[in-house]
Amino acid sequence: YSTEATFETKPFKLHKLEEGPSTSVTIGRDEALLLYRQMQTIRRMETAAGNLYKEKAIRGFCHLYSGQEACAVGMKASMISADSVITAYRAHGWTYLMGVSPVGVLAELLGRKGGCARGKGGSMHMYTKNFYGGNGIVGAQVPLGAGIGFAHKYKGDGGINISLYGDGAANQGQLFEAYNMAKLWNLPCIFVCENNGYGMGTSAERASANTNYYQRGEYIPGIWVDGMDVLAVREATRFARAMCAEGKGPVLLETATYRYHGHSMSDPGTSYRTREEIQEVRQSRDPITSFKDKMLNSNLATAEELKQIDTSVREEIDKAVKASKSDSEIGLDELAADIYAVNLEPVIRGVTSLDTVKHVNIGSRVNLN
Amino acid sequence: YSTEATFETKPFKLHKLEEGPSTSVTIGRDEALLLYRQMQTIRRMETAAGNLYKEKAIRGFCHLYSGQEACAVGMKASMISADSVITAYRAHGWTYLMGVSPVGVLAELLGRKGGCARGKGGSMHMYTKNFYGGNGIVGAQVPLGAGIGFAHKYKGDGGINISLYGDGAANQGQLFEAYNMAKLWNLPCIFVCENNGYGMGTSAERASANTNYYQRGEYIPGIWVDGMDVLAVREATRFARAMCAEGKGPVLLETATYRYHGHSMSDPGTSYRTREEIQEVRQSRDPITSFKDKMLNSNLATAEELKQIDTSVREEIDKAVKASKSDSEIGLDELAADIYAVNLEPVIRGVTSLDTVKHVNIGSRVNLN
Amino acid sequence: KQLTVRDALNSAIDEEMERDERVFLMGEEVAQYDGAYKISRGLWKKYGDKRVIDTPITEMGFGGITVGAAMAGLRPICEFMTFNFSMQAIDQIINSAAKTLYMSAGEVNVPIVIRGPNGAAAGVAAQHSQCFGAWYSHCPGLKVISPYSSEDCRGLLKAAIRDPDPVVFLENEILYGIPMDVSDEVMSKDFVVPIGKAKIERPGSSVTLVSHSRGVQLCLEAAKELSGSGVDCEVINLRSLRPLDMETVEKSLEKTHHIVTVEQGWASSGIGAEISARIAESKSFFFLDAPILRVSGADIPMPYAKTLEAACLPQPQDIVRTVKTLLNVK
Amino acid sequence: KQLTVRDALNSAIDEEMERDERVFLMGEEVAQYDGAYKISRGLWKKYGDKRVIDTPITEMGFGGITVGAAMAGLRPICEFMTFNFSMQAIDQIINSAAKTLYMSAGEVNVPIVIRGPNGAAAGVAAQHSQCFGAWYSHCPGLKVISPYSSEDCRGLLKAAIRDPDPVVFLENEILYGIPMDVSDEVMSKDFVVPIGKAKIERPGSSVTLVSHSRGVQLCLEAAKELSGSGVDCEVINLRSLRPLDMETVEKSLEKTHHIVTVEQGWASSGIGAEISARIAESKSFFFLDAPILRVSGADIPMPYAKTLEAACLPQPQDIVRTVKTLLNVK
Ligand SMILES: Cc1ncc(C[n+]2csc(CCOP(=O)(O)OP(=O)(O)O)c2C)c(N)n1
Ligand SMILES: Cc1ncc(C[n+]2csc(CCOP(=O)(O)OP(=O)(O)O)c2C)c(N)n1
Ligand SMILES: [Mg+2]
Ligand SMILES: [Mg+2]
Repeated sequence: YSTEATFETKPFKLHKLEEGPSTSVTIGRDEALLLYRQMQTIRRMETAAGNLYKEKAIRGFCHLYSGQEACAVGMKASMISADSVITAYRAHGWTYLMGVSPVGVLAELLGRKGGCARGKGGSMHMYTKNFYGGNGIVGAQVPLGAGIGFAHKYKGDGGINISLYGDGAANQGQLFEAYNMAKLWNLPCIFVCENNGYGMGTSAERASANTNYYQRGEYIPGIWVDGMDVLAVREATRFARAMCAEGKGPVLLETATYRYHGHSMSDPGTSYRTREEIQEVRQSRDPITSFKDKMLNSNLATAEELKQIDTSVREEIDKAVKASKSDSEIGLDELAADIYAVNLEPVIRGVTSLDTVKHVNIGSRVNLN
Repeated sequence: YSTEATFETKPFKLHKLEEGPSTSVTIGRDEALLLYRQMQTIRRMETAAGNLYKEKAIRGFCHLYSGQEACAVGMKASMISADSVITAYRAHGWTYLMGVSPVGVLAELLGRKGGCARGKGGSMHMYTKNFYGGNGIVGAQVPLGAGIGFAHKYKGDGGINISLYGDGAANQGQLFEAYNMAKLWNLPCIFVCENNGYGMGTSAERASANTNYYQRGEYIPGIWVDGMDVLAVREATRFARAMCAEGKGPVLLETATYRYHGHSMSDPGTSYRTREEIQEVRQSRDPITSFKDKMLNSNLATAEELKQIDTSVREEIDKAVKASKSDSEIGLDELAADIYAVNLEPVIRGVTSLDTVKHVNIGSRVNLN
Repeated sequence: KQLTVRDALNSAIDEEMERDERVFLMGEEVAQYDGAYKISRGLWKKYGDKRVIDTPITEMGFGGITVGAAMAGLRPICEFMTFNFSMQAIDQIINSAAKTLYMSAGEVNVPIVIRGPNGAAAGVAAQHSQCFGAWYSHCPGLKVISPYSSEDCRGLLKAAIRDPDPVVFLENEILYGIPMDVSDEVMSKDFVVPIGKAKIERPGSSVTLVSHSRGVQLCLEAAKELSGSGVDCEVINLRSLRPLDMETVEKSLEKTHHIVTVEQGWASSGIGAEISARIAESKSFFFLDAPILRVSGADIPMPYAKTLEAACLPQPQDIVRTVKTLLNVK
Repeated sequence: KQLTVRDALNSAIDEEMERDERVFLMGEEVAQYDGAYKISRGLWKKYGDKRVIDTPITEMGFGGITVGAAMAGLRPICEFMTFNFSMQAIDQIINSAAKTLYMSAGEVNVPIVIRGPNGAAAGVAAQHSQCFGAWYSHCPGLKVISPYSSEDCRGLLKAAIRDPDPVVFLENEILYGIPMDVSDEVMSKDFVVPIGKAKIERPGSSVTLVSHSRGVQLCLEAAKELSGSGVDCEVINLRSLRPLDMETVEKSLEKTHHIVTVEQGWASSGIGAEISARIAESKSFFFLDAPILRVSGADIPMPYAKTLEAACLPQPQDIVRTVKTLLNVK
């Protein structure tokens, strides 16, 4: 094996920056194996979720991250433990990376007790330490993220916040409000536009008067990065994180990526783009395949080793699916749990005035004291 | 007299434009006299309003336009009759220019029947043909204006819309949403940021990460114009209007201006800026004085003539004040008038279930059929 | 003849667009995608880019644009993908649409229809399940419609588009796919249902059930079951939440002497509350033989898990139980 | 001792900022301008840029920022210059603040206070006069306070800041300048008023008047006048709209057998409606000797002109008249 290897990323595009991240990136063998495993785990988990949706075991919406794995995995690789993340409803991958087990994710999708939100949140609403969801309202997570960044600065905890949003969300007015305050107050925030080309059925060109999302922070330095290259994302994040941490204020990243599935599982995803387009990306730019090739070509790992990872990931996810399926929903005794951190209602009204539900507290209410 | 004269404006600053308006502007004697009279009328009317407020005859808010006259008057000079305007609550000047008499404005301020909204709207809510208010919610008028522009295009009536907002409002997210759609759809809209340096007590620098408002339409061509020079505003508007009318989509103007009074009459306006600052502007950049000097120096008019205008304006406003004061409020029979264009409520509830108010229609409900 | 709620809405928009050039449809995915819930299927193909317009995901912006277009004389139909997202635009709906006619002393009316699915769908959790009936009907200047059937949807949407005032039109996603019987009259291009009038969906004598939207379906199911216990329910479909047709409700109550309100939204200052309060301050108060009971969504943000979700929404059984308690029937 | 409502609010914020480093105040003009209505007078001077923060006029943005900061462990006080502007941020208040604790199964609570003047001021017309009490109290996950007196404001704002849940705190501009008597206890740094408990401002036996915010003042004036006619009003100051202290209301009703609700907001699905409906579905229904009457803002967007404005808002005389009708007193 090589113990480390160096690769060349696609050139970064820069906005309001003299210098950008290095296009020459080096990675050690152990980290490479980790990133590979993480990407594969997300891919597998999403495939499992897709199947569970088709079995009608998952209800409502189910937005898969397949194709975009390099974005989250690359960013996570440059985060420190004090850092925080907030994203939209396409949240399964991040939930896993931030510390929730595949069972915690899949059971949530199935609405089961072992889900990271005990089945109350479902596909769009998952949380864990330093991970603030899983937000269902397009754009809303960005001011929230700026607020979390504000708290990092206020507390002086050394952390920074990463807020992610899509190319569709990039037009939301509240983003521009958040950019402005983040810049005025130099908040430690990385704003990340995951440009997967479509907001539901609307292509970026039809939704945005300027599709160079890395420029849209106006006065905020921006970087375009190949979102299919986990190492490029890792490097850009490292660079942006350092700027934030030095007190230089917010940075905006655009990660150029692609989603393989429809917007949500109920969208076939082929009315507004061709099957060929999807095929083309899968074949030529898949983040996992291309990283695998890099590892093999540079002797960071053998095919055998990677296959072993694949197998172990598959087993882990299969087991997680089984465990989640055999889990049960929480009982109705938890129906009115945790509406309030400290409940003051004498009773919680059920569907009639005759039915009252007892309020209890189960969660840890992290901001209680 | 000269029958016309040519002046040099301050240089325009341009954003996303190769060429800007001409800095050499020519005006005929008659038009010059008209613009002078319009500016003086607005100034006088606002002074009268300020006094009525101090007499407690005007209630609530009262936002004066004194100092900013050249913006509205210059723009109006380049509008055609099909064009429309929408602005914020600092609306008295525009209301007058769009066709409401000084009595119509002042009586509205006093809440009297002869007011252009029969006393129901007050200082912030005045309307007339092609003038859509008078809007009290910061920023809200800009998407509305884009919608009015949309209607011009849809109907093909040859008109364009002008939406005005302040430097404070310029940070509102909904503006960026409106910009984006206006550009995507090439709506005939001029967005005008009247930068008077302050949003209430907050200076532009403290509120905006980029105070070059003419650049903030990102992909929209922008022009900075000296908002204290009525001829510069007229020229910039002519230029922008032509672009819109040619189907080139929206244009953004920043008019650099100043407000002499506090934000509203209850704000002394001196805690966040110095009296000297105000004095300085009054003495060196007043839009009326400087235009007067231009006219005199170029022989467009004599001092005597201008004095005559001043006197006649003063008389007109004094008379309007008297007429407004002697007017009465509408009766309670109109309390529930025009809540609906076509009312379907059996009765309008008053302050108790015992009190019902009759719905009637008084206004013309321009979009009835 | 059967017609789904979806087709009822679709045909209503289609016919009104045909009838009036000023009518256009704007919203997210309404054009090329045929609507997120396919309500606008085929309309973009038929009417083209000018009149069926996809927007970016900027509710406040296109909310304002459609209101502005209405002020300037067009007849916009503004679709929110769901009413949950109307919160981003609610200032434009209330402050710009509802209040302008009054503020302008009757000059500038705002003929807009604001529509989309409202309230709980299935498995979409707390941020996507809210009912906005009570909020919008709180505000004078708006007309608020909450239809139940295909007939309602067709007739009321056509009426709403023709109406010169701002109309909030609250649909229900679960009902979209349901085929319902309609008469030939309903299929006529001239068919409109008057805004502000309730419909008695089932006449009865023992108790009045008053509801709107999908709640009506629940009431009808409950009524069926209750008829087995000898309880004869009168089911009122409110159709409009503002105006609220209290005449129909009170007349029914004066006959049955018992009333239960049914809604899917939260109870607190909800639609049932308003009906109850209007009864309690009117002369029909004296006709009451028992308290006025409300059946509503539980006072809980909507959970995702299936059994919990079901427990947060009224079921026909809950209505049955409530009626039995009210009437003291075993 | 006398204390104005303004000073009550100001001292409450000041003391809680002193007590807890995590508390900060953010909003438009709250810092260098000392607050548009001077509620934050002196606080920027005392606590500096870090903790008293002027924002651009971007409610949705700083609404979201303060909610996010609360999720991350701070204790923000978010001031809206008036609650009318909270509509721009209402999605963040409802979907991000109110629902997150439940959606996260009890993990992420949101300890934020959202405050500012609410409802009608004087002469500011339709866009600046709306009461949001009914809307916010409709939604589980929020606590909603609508204080009347200086005592309320001081004790409840302190309680709200210490509370770990999102609290909407609805002030009244007209009351800001009013000095009111307070006891020494109220001035203590440890003084808090429990959220969710109503206060009987005036005990009485003939009729219960239940109100909140400035409505309480109107009730007290009406009660004074009515006492001249031998009518002894019990006046209940709700203080909190969610939770709603029905125990106090019902106990009073069981004594007086008559009740009138008073609010400045619109009646439709308002606060009075909810109180009425709760009574009508409870056992206290059987104690009623007469209908439940509501006194409220007229169902009209607020006009500017003085006499019209007055006619849209309940006056003490309207309460007197209503009570007399209810009790059949001349
Ligand atoms: C305010 C709001 N409007 C509309 C929606 C419905 N919606 C959910 S996701 C989505 C598309 C978002 O696209 P993008 O931001 O590009 O993210 P992606 O799905 O591609 O990850 C839409 C329209 C919503 N959830 N919130
Ligand atoms: C959404 C909203 N937030 C706050 C206010 C209160 N407010 C009214 S005017 C104003 C300042 C606006 O400043 P700017 O846009 O610069 O306009 P100017 O007053 O200088 O003309 C503020 C904060 C409002 N009316 N609407
Ligand atoms: Mg996308
Ligand atoms: Mg300004």
